[in-house]
Amino acid sequence: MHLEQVAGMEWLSPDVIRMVLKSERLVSSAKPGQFLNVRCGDSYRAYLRRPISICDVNRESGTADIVFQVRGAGTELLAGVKPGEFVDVMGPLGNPFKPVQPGGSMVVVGGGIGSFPLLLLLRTMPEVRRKALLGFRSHEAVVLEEAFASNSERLEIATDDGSHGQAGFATNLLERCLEQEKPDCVYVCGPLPMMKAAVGICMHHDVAVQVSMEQRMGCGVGACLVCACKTRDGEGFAYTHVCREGPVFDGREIVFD
Amino acid sequence: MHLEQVAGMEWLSPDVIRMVLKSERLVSSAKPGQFLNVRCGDSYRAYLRRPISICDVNRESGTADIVFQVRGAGTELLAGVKPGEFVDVMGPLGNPFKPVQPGGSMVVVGGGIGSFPLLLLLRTMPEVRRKALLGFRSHEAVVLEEAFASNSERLEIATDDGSHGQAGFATNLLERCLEQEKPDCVYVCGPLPMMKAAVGICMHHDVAVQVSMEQRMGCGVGACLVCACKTRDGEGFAYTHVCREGPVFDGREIVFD
Amino acid sequence: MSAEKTADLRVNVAGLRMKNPVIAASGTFGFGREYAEYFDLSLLGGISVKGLTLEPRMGNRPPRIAETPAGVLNSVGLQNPGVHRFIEREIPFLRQYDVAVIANASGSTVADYEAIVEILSDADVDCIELNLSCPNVRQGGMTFGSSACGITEVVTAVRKKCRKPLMVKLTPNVTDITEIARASEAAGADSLSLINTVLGMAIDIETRRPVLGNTVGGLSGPAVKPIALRMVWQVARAVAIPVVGMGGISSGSDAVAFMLAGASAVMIGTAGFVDPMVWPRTIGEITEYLDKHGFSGAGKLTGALELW
Amino acid sequence: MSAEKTADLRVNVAGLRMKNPVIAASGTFGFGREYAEYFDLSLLGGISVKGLTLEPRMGNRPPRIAETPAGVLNSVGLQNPGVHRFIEREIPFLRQYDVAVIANASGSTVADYEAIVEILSDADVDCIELNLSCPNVRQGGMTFGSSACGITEVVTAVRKKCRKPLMVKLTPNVTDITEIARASEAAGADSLSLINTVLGMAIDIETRRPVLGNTVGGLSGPAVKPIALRMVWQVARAVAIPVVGMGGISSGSDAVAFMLAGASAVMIGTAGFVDPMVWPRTIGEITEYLDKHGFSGAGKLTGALELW
Ligand SMILES: Cc1cc2nc3c(=O)[nH]c(=O)nc-3n(C[C@H](O)[C@H](O)[C@H](O)COP(=O)(O)OP(=O)(O)OC[C@H]3O[C@@H](n4cnc5c(N)ncnc54)[C@H](O)[C@@H]3O)c2cc1C
Ligand SMILES: Cc1cc2nc3c(=O)[nH]c(=O)nc-3n(C[C@H](O)[C@H](O)[C@H](O)COP(=O)(O)OP(=O)(O)OC[C@H]3O[C@@H](n4cnc5c(N)ncnc54)[C@H](O)[C@@H]3O)c2cc1C
Ligand SMILES: Cc1cc2nc3c(=O)[nH]c(=O)nc-3n(C[C@H](O)[C@H](O)[C@H](O)COP(=O)(O)O)c2cc1C
Ligand SMILES: Cc1cc2nc3c(=O)[nH]c(=O)nc-3n(C[C@H](O)[C@H](O)[C@H](O)COP(=O)(O)O)c2cc1C
Ligand code: FES
Ligand code: FES
Repeated sequence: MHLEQVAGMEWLSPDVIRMVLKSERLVSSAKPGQFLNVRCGDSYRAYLRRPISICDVNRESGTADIVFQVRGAGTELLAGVKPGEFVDVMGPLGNPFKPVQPGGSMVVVGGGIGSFPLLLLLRTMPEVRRKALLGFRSHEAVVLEEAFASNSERLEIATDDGSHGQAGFATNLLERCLEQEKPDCVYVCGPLPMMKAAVGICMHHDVAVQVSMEQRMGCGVGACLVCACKTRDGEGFAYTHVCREGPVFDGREIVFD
Repeated sequence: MHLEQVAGMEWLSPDVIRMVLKSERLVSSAKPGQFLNVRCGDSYRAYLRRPISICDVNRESGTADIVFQVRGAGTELLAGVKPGEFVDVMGPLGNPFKPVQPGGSMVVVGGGIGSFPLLLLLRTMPEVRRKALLGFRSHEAVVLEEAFASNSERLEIATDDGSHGQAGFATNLLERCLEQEKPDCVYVCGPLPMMKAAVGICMHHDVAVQVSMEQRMGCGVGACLVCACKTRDGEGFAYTHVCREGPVFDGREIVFD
Repeated sequence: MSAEKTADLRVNVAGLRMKNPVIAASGTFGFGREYAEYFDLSLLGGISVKGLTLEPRMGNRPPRIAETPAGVLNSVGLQNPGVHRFIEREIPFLRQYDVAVIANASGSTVADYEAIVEILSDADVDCIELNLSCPNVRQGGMTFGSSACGITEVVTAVRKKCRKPLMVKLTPNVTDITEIARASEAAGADSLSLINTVLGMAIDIETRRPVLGNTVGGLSGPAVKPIALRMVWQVARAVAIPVVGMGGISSGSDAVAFMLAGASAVMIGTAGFVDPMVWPRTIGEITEYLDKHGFSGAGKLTGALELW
Repeated sequence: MSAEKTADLRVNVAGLRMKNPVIAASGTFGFGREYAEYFDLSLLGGISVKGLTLEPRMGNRPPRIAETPAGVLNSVGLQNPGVHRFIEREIPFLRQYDVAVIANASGSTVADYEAIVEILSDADVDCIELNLSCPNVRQGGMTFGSSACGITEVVTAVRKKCRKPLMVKLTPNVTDITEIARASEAAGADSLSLINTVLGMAIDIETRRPVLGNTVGGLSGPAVKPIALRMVWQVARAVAIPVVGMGGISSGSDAVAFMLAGASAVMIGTAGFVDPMVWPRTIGEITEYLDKHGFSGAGKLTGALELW
């Protein structure tokens, strides 16, 4: 529990907002893939904290950004916070993405709000050849395009309806990409079906893949065991916990069903 | 349910605040003794509405005031409302004080936060000789002194510790007052023991007395029957409802126990 | 889409026909008079009136209400003017509106229940809702409603006298609600309504006394919603008769959840204290959901939950 | 006042001695490791560890948590590494701290319970808390904890094997909690803890599925507080053994209310998800209350409620 001051709030699309936190603590500690567990005020309408990925950090301004979509009660309350006010966050929590060696190459594949944690990942690996493949519902849902463009050598965008970039899914972009070249690692974050498909494609092309999983959380620190995710365990499976053992996993470990 | 805009918020003491509502509707409809049932935001921490008396109306500015003490979750949330924002109120609700004929005389006896509804009562009866006897815990708790002074011929204040006005209770002031002259009606609002004592004194001096009762409320309109107050019923008693049959009662009707 | 068609909201709960599935819950809506100042009562599907007894009752000592997190405790104790005054004074008032009238009836003995149901069967009401579950009356409903034998005894007796659709209201304060539900069905209930309030308590740590004059009271409001939803789901699977769901409903989304869980109609109580417009508004919100998701009628929602 | 004296916080719950009455509730605090990063575990009176079974269990399918008004539903399903791993790996960790260790034990059969209690009796724990009430394991606790016979059978059997203070944890999902409490006492429980979670359900109306992978789950958090408080009050009056109260406690005021109602100590669970500091903070808030109101010790609060 740290009270972090909000330095800015900015709508990036009709339902996605960026919250800029003034926090040297986060700037110096946040690693790509980690998340904050954010308290959405003290209303009993959103009692639990909400897990939100760290999307970006800016050393010059001493700020860390989280970007989130307004979906239910909690994110709605959070979107109402005003600059100057404080939010109560736990974290950075969870395990970060494992990096690629300098000089290597990577591809990030993001679906909708799942793309946010990938930005910080790109930003922290400037010595790596980086490609970003993002999928969104439609033109209106596209956010952070410039930020991704300026932190990768190549950015491709797909939209379900073709209203921006190519028509189709981010996984179609990945498929085409892997047919041409094999990066050292693919990093995927997005809706479950998309991650499942992406991991399948990577395995087919025998490319390393890391995924960032989502699950409903209680404590956020590994104490309550609610955030279970099915992982391979010998011939069978086990329930591993997203908040503590994840959110980043080796894509091959996950049992998607 | 009416959304009324807050025109001003002003602390009158460390824990008593005045909320000024810009509302021609209230100005033209509010009668002394009536109350508003106020929603304190949509947090489930203060789910029920809070009953608060209408303390004053101002025709020139088109505003109505409520004055309340911050006690628990609801009044705390309400005290955080900012000018320009809207509050959701039901009312004016309940039965008002019955007036004294023009040319007559009245005494109001208020204890602490119970004094607030009496201000509007004084203000609406300028053609009546008016005396105000108010009791507070101590000097710091005294509020609205000028307003009461300028709306009565005589204002006396008692504090428990004698730190302002006379030492003692408002009922001591009432006792002395009735020994000198008998008004047409005494109006009492305050803590239960004080109202009980005041009604006893009035009955002893054979003076008409009206009291404004408090009770925890659900609906505020007479539908749920939770706001029961013991009233005489032949030889026995009945449970009458403060929100609908009150909050103002003939003091003799109440069974204080 | 051309010619938008709005879903059919009508429901028939075992002979209780209503133009929509939203009913004001007993004890929270008086006899309708107070809220008639806020909206047209004809908008509602039904009104379940304040719990009636043979003789007038004065109710429990105050305070009768306490606020708890997302909920409310009450200990009204069935204050009511008696069934005769209801018939004389309240039915004529209610009949000015196009709304189903449900008479909520309580008693302390089986004979009480028989007598009040006999009287109400001759009155102009659309349904009798048997309250066997009010936790506030010491020798009253609690004993009957909290055991299968108790339920069987009262409902069997009442059934013989009852010439209206008979809805039995269940208390949640039991180990196995399905057992109670099946006993009610077997004894002749036409439909079931649930949940009544959950027994609870609040303490004022400054005075070191219970907040309620009656020490304990019944919990209602959003806090109980997950409990109510679970029970409605269990009961709807356990019996063949229709179920009316309630407990913490405060929006169309909540109402839809109860119907998906198996309710044919819903009642709303406590939420109306906070926002009286919740009753009519919920009807609109259900309609929106039906239209958006392509349900042709409210009845199609009932039990449409898919399990994992 | 001169020389301010701070109240004595120590409590002795039938042989379970603790330096203060605040315990982390089972299943919400893991084995303490995670929260050791947030505060010194030695501040706490006790820690009730994640529910243990003889063999490791992998728990229920996700999602395992749903948010409800002022509450939380969970359906973890007793995921745990088994009692042996607990003894090997977790007890040594916990013994680094000056805090009472309560082993929360579950099983599916009476033999399971006997076996685990026998094992734990030889381990370095301060108390065994028998979880007969977890609503998530189909053939597990529910059956035992929800009837007086079930309770009697398990507790009688376990009592013979148990060489530690034996605390029996009660489920609220019963008609008469005092009956269950008395059966536990008669069968040899040294103390009782209550409440476990209330069976509930949540539905996602967009997917038209239950939110929980297990369909139903256990409700905890502020929403259940009035229910828990009522049960603690009822049980404390019904038995002579000490009672540990829980259910929705999230502040010193809440803890004091439970103690006034008759609890000798309290457990806090769900509130810690929202604010991990609730555990240590509550201790301070209880102290303040005791000092402000002139109670010389925490024990003096127990049952100090005055009725109307
Ligand atoms: C590790 C992690 C990182 C995330 N990062 C981001 C991010 O950067 N930006 C972003 O927009 N979203 C992110 N999410 C999803 C985000 O947590 C949910 O959208 C959010 O919790 C929804 O809350 P609500 O109040 O809007 O919705 P409600 O439906 O009101 O939430 C009800 C409950 O369900 C939980 N819940 C609902 N949807 C999800 C979900 N998809 N994942 C986990 N819990 C959920 C909520 O936390 C809450 O407990 C992340 C989730 C995880 C697990
Ligand atoms: C007709 C009427 C007029 C009132 N007028 C005023 C006024 O002008 N100014 C003012 O400061 N106070 C007034 N009160 C008292 C005011 O309603 C309570 O102080 C307020 O409800 C406390 O809410 P809370 O959230 O601060 O306290 P909490 O203790 O958090 O409230 C918990 C619950 O108890 C109820 N409650 C607590 N104390 C009282 C009380 N004394 N009376 C009724 N309900 C209570 C609350 O409404 C709520 O439902 C009036 C009460 C009534 C009945
Ligand atoms: C103040 C109050 C009074 C009630 N009186 C009755 C009653 O007389 N008869 C009855 O069957 N239920 C009564 N109930 C229970 C409600 O009808 C309903 O079952 C319960 O409140 C749950 O629904 P809700 O959460 O929407 O309020 C009462 C509830 C409240 C809050
Ligand atoms: C995620 C979660 C897991 C739980 N696991 C257990 C358990 O293993 N054994 C047990 O006896 N109780 C378990 N409980 C119940 C709690 O110990 C406690 O009885 C209940 O949550 C009420 O307290 P609270 O409202 O403070 O959380 C669990 C509760 C939660 C929320
Ligand atoms: S959220 Fe509690 S273990 Fe992951
Ligand atoms: S508050 Fe509902 S009748 Fe008075």
